[in-house]
Amino acid sequence: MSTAPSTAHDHTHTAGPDLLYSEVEDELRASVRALLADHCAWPTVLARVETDEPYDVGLWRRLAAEVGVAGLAVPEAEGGAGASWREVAVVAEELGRAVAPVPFLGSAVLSTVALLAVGDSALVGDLASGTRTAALAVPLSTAPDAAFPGGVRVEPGEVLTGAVTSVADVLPADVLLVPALGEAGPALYAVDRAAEGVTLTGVSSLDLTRRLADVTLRAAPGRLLASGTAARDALRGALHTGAALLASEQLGLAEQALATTVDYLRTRHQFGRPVGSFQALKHRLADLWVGITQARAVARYAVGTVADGDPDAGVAVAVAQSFVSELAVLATEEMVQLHGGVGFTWEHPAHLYLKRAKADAIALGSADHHRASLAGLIDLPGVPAVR
Amino acid sequence: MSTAPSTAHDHTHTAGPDLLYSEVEDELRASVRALLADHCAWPTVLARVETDEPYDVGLWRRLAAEVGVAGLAVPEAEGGAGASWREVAVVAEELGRAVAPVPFLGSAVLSTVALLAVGDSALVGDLASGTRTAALAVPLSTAPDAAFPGGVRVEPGEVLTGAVTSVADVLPADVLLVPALGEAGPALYAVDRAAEGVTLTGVSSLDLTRRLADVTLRAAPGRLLASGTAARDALRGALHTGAALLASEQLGLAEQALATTVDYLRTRHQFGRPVGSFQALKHRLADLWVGITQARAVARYAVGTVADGDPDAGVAVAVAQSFVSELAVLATEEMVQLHGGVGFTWEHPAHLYLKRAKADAIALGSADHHRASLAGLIDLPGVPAVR
Amino acid sequence: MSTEAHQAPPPSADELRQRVRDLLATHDPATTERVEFLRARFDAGLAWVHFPVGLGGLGLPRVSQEVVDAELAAAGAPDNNPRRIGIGLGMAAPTILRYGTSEQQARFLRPLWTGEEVWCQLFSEPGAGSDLAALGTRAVRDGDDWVVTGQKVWTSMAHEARWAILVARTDPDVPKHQGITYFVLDMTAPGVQVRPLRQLTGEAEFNEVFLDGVRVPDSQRLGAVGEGWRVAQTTLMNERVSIGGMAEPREAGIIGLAARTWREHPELRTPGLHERLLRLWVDAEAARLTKEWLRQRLAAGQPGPEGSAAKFAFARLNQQISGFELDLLGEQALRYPDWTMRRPTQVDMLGGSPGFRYLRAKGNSIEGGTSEILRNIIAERVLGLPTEPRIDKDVPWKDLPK
Amino acid sequence: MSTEAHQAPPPSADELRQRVRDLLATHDPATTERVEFLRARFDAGLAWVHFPVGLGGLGLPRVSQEVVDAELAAAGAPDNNPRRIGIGLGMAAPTILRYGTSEQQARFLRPLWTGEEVWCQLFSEPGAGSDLAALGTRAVRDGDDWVVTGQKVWTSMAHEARWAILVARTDPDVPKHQGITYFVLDMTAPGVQVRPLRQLTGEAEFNEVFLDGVRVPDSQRLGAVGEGWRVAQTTLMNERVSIGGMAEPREAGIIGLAARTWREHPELRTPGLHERLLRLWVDAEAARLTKEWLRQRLAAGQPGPEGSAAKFAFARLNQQISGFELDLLGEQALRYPDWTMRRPTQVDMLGGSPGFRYLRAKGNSIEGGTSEILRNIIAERVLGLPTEPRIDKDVPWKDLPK
Repeated sequence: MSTAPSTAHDHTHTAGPDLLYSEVEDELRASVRALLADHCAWPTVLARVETDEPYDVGLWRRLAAEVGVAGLAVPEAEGGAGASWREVAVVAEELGRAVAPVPFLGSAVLSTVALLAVGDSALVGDLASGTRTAALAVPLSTAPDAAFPGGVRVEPGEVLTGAVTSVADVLPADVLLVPALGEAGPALYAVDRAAEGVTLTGVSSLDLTRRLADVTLRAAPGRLLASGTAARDALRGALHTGAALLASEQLGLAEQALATTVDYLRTRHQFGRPVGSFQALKHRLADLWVGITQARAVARYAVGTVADGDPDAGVAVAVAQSFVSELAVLATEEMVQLHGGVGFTWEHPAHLYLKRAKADAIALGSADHHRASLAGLIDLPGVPAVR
Repeated sequence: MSTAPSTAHDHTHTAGPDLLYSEVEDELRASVRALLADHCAWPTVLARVETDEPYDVGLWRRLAAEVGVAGLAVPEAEGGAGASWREVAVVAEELGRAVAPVPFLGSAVLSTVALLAVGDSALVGDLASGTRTAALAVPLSTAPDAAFPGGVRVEPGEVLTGAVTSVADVLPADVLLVPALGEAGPALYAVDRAAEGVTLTGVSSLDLTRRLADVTLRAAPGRLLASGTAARDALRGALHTGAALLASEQLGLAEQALATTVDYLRTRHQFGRPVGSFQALKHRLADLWVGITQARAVARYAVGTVADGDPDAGVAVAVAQSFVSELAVLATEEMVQLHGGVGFTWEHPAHLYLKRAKADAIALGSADHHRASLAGLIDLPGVPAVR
Repeated sequence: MSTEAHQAPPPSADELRQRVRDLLATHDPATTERVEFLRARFDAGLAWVHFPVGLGGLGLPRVSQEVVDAELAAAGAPDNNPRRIGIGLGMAAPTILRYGTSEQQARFLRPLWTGEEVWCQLFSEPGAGSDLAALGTRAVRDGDDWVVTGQKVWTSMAHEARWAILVARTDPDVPKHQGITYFVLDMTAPGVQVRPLRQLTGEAEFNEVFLDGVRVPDSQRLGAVGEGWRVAQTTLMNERVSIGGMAEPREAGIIGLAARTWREHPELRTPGLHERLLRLWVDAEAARLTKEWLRQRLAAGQPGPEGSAAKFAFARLNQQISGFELDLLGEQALRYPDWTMRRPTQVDMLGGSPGFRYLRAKGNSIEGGTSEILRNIIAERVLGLPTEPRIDKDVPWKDLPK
Repeated sequence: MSTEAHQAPPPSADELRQRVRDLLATHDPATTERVEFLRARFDAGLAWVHFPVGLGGLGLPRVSQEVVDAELAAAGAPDNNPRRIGIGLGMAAPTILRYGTSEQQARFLRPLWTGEEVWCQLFSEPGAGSDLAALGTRAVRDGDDWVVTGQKVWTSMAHEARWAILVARTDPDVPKHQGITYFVLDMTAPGVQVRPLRQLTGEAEFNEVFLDGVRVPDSQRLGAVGEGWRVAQTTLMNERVSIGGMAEPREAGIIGLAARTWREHPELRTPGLHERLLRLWVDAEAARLTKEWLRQRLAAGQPGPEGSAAKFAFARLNQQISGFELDLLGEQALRYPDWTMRRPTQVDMLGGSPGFRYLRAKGNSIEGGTSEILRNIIAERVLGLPTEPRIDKDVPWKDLPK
C-alpha cells in the first residue's frame, strides 16, 4: 500500500479539473455512439459471445480508423490525436454503454500507457492506428498498487518463461506486454503473439464481452522495453490510468442500465398502469439516478486528475473505483430485477451488463481494495496494530 | 475478546430453545401493558423528563408490587417468582415499547444477575420486591467482554475511592454495586447510596428516559460481595444477560415505532389519499416489518439461551446485539422521517424512541463491538496480523 | 391443536406405526419394486396422512406425517423424490383436493403422488407476470371441449410433464379477475409445444409453452367457469407455504460456503470483506432463527404471515452472499465454469460454482412472487396499510392498457 | 453564455469594478454607517446585479456578481448578512420581481435586501406538508381587504420578521391548485400570533403562526386571484437552487469532524468503524464533487436537475455521518450538552455537539421538500416516469379527504 506525501485533510484540493464535457467530447461521443449503434447492437454482441471469435476485431479497426478512438491520448508526433485521457474516457463510457467486445482497455489504455511511459513510439503508433493491438499480460484483477508480478522469469538469451492467468484483451492481440522478473529485478518485455513458445488458452469468463485467456510462455523471445524502476512505474502507471478509465466504462454501463430500465418500465403495463408509475420503483430509480449523477462527477474528476498530472490523482482514482464499481453493479442488478422474468433470460441483454459490471468491479482492484488504499492516502488509518 | 471453546461451523446447534411466547408470557405482557397504558402514556413520560425526577419510582414500585416484574427470574426461595429470563424479556419488550423511565435494566437485570451470582439473597429479595433498587456502577456503554474497570480502588478499611461516569438507573437507586480494584485484584462491593462519600451528579443524557449520572466515591464504605474471579464473573454475567435483555427492549422499541408509524400513515392524507397507500412508503414499512420479524426470533433465541444456560449463549447474544441494535435505530429513524414535520417536534413522542434506540445501540457494547466479538466465537478471524 | 378429523378419535402415534409396519410387512422395500411400493403406500393412506381416506391419506393432522416418514426412512423404504414432483405435490394436489370432482381426484392424485405422472404449471405469461390476472391465453368453448390458444412461460418441468394446471381466459368482456377458468391440460395433446427457456446462467431450467388450438375436455375443468382466479389462489397459497420439517442447522445455506472459503483462504481476507462477512453471517443467522421460529409456530398450529418475510429474506441473502463470494474470490471469480446450455431438473445452489450462485440467485427475488409483490402483500395484508388506487378492477379485460 | 441583457452591451468587468470604486469613493465603509452603505450599494445597482436597474441591479448576468462581491470584500465593506435574511433574498425577492407590481417592487425590495426588514414564509400547514396545495388557511374578500384565518407551521424567523409571503385559499369550491392566492402579509398586523415550535434537539428554530382574522389589503396580493399556486412555484424553485459560489474544499462538511475525531482518537477505532468511515468519506467526496460539477455547469450557463440530487445526498450523508460520529464516540455520545429550550437564529451543524448534529440532521430530509418528494420529482421530471393515478386534481378542495 502506498503512503501519501500530502494528506487530504490539509484542504488543499478545492477546485481542480474541469468536470464537464467539452463540445469536442460531445461530438466524439456522438460519432462513437453512431458507429456502435450500427455495428454493435446488443443482439450482435450476444450472438458473437458464444462463437470462436468473442472479440469484434473488425469493429475495433473501424473505431480506430473512422473515429480514431485508439490513439486519442497519444501525442501527434507518435501517431495519435494529441488529445487527453479525458477524451478517452468519453469513449470508455460509450463502449461500456454498448458492452462492446473490443480490446479497448487492454490495447488503447493499459498497453498504450505503458508504451508511452517506456517511449516505444513505433508500437504506440501501431496501436493508435488500430492496425495492431496489444495486451498487458497481468491478471485483469491486478490493482495498481499490487506487488510487481513474479509469474514470468527472464532466462538467458532474453527469453521469457512462465504463466499469467486471466488476461484481458489478449485473445485478439498482436503483441503482449509482459512484466517479468530478471536477474536485475523487474522488467517489461514486448512479446510477439505469433512467436514460438507463446500459448494462449481461452477462459470461460464471467464477463462474456471481455473474454480472458491464460498465457503460457516457454522460452518465448522478448524485447526489453524497460527494467527496474522504469518497468515498475510503467506497469503501475498503466494500471492506475486503467482504473481511472474503467470508472468511466462503469459509468457508461450504469447509465445504459438505468436508461434501458426506465424505457422498459415506461411501456410495460401491470395492474392496468405503466409499471414505471409505481412509486416504490420510481424511488429506487431516483436513487440510482442520484448515484449515477455522483458517479459521473467522481469519474470525470478521476480522469481529469490523471489527464492533468494532478497530484490528487491517487485519491481521485481510489475514490472513483470505490464508488463507481459498486454503483455499476447495483445499476445492473436493478436492471435485471426490474425487468422481471425477462431480465433473467439469456435472450435479453441485461445479463451482459450484469456480468460486465461484476467483472469490472473485480478488475484493476476491487472497491474494497481501493478503499483500503485510500485509507493511507487520506490519513484515515485503521486500528493500531497493538492488539 | 473471548475465545470460543466450540466453533459455530461444527453444525451442532440446530433446534435449541423455544422461541415462542407461552400463554403465561402473554398474560404477563397484558398485565404490564395495561399498567403502563394507565400510568406511562408518552405525554406523562415527556412531561417527566425535564423535571428533577426523571425516573418514575412510583411506577416502578407499582410494577414490582402489582405484576412482580422486578423478581421474575429470582428463585422463589430468594423472594422472586421463580420464572426465567424469558419472562423478564417480555417485560423488557413492554418497557421498551413505552420508553418507560424506570430502573428496570439497572436494578432488575444488571444488579439482580450480579447479586444472584454472588449469592446475596437479602438484597436480591429487596430488589425483587421493588422496595429497594440498585444500580451497577459501570458506564452504560460497557460491553460484556470489556476489561474489568479500574476507576475505583479499594482502600484500607474497605472504603472505596474513585469515579464512574455515565451510570444508568443510579439516580433513583438505594444501593450501588461497584466493581473496584483492590490489592487482591477485582472485587465487587455494595455501597449504600446514602453513605458518606457517595456523590451522584446527574448528566444531561441523549436518552431522556434513562438518565445517567456520574458517581464519585471518596472513601465511601463498601460491603464486599465477591472478589477475584467471582467478581469478574458476576460482572461479566450481569453485562451479558443485560445485553440479551436489552435486545428485547430494543425489539419493543422497534415494534412500537413501526406500529405508531403505520397508524399515522393510515389516517394522514396527502394528495387526496392516505399517505400509507403510497407504495414507496409501504415497501419501506414492509422491509421494517421483515426486520422486526427477524429481530424477534433473534432476541427470543438470545434470551432463551441465557435462560437455559445454553453454551451457544455467547454467539446468540452477540448476534442479537449485532442485529437488533441497528434495527431499532432504523425503526425509530423511519418513525421520525415518515411522520414528516411532526415527528421532528419535541411534542411528538418519536424523539423519545429515537434517543432511546440510539443510546441503546451504544449501551452494553455497540453492534460493531459485538460483531467483532462474534468473529472469534464463530471462527471467522480477521486479516492475519502479518501485514 | 388442530381441529381436523374430530369425528373419530385419530389413531395414536403407536397405531400409525403399526400401520407402517403392516405396509412394510406386505411390501418389503428390499424386494418390492419402487413404484409398486409407492402405490401400496398410497393405498394404505400413508402417502399424505392429512388427505382423506381413499386418496392416499387418513384425515389426520399434517404433523402426523412425521411419524410415518421417520418409520419408513428407518426401514429404508423408497420415497417419491418430492423435489422432482414438487409442483404436483405442492400446487396441483391441494387444488385438485379442494376443487376437483371425485372422478378427477381418483384419476389424478395417485399417479401424481407416486411420481408416475409429473405435473407442471401453466400460469405466467410474457405479458402477465406479477399481474397474473391480466393473462391473455384464451379458452373458447366448443361442444364438450375447450380450445386453448396462447403462450405460457417460466414453466419448469414442462418438458417432462404429463399434466399441467392451467389458467386461461374464458370471458374477455368482464373485469380481469372474473373471466378466468382453471383447467387440467394434457401436455401430450396436439398443439402443445414446449421450448426450453435459457436463463442468464446459461442453463434452461424453465420452458416456454405454446398452446395452439389445444383441446381440453370440459371434464378437466377445475371449479366453475369464471372461478379460475379463486381456484388459483389455493394453488398459489400452497406455493408460498413451504417451511416445515426439520430445523435448519447453522451455516446450512450459502453462508456456509462463504464462511468456508474465508476460513480456508486467509490470503483472500481484507478488513472490509471481514466486516461484510460478519454482517452477512449475522443476517443469515437471523434468517435461520426466523425460519426456526416459524417452524415452531407451525408446529404449534399457529401459522403466520412471516413466511413471506422468510422468502423475501432468503432472496436478498442469497444475492448478497453470492455477490460477496465473488468479491472475495477476486481473480477466480472472473472465470465461469461453463456457459453451455444444459437442462437441469433442479436448482443446486450449493453444488454450483460461485458464479452460478451469483447469477441464479438473481431469480430468487423474481420467481414465485417478486420481492416487490411480497412487499405489497406484507404492507397491505399484514400491516393493514391502504391499497393503492386501482383502475384495473372494474374495467373489462379487453379494454385494459397492455 | 447567458442571453440576458442583450439589448445594450453589458459593462465589462473593468467597468463594473469602476462602479464599485465609485461607490466606495462616495461611501467609505470605514466611516459610513452599515445600513447607509447598504442602501447606497442598492441604489448603485450593485446589490444583485442581475436585478433590473432601479431595483438594486444592472440587468447583468448572475455571474457578474462575483466581481462586485470580491471587490467589496477586499475593501472591507459590510455585507447584508445573507444567512439571516435568506428567505427574503432567496424566496420573496424573486417572486416579487416576477409577480409584483412596480409599487410593490419599489416598496419591498430595498429594505428586504438591506436587511432592514426581515421576511418569513407562511406556506406549510399542519395538514398540508408535502402536499402544500392542500392548504386550508382561508382568505375571504372584504371590501379592499382580505381577511385571513388559519394556522401555519415551520416558519423560521417569524418572530423577527416584518413581512411574510403567504399562500391562502380564496376559493374552496374549485380543485385545490386553482383556489389559492398569494399575498404579502404584515407580521405586525392584529391577529398574527407567533409561537415557538420546539424541535427534537430541544431548540426552537421555527414557529407556529396563528392567523385570526388578519386583514391584508388587496394591494398586497402578488399575482392574480386564484393564481397563487403558480406564483408559489417561483418561490419554491428558488428555494432549491442554492448551489453556487465557491468550490467547497474536501472534508468541509461534517465528514471533516468525523475524520478529525478518528485521527485524534486512535483508542476509539475498530475495524468495523474504519470500514464505515471510509465508505462515508468516499460518499462525502462524491457529494462534494457532484456539487462542484453542478457549480461548473451553472457557471457555464447549463443549470440541470442535479440540484435535487445534491440536496437529497446532503440529507442522507448528514444523517449517516452524524450517526457514525455517535457510534464512534461511544460513552461520550450518551451525554447531550443541554436540552434547554433556546431560540437560535440559524442552524450551526458544524459548531454544535455530535448529538445535536445527529438529531438536527433528521430534519434535513424533511425541510425544504422531503426526500420522498424529491425522489418523486426526480423520477417524474428527470427520468420521465409516469405519474401515479391522481384523484385529487379534479375534485373541489372542500370535498377532498383530509
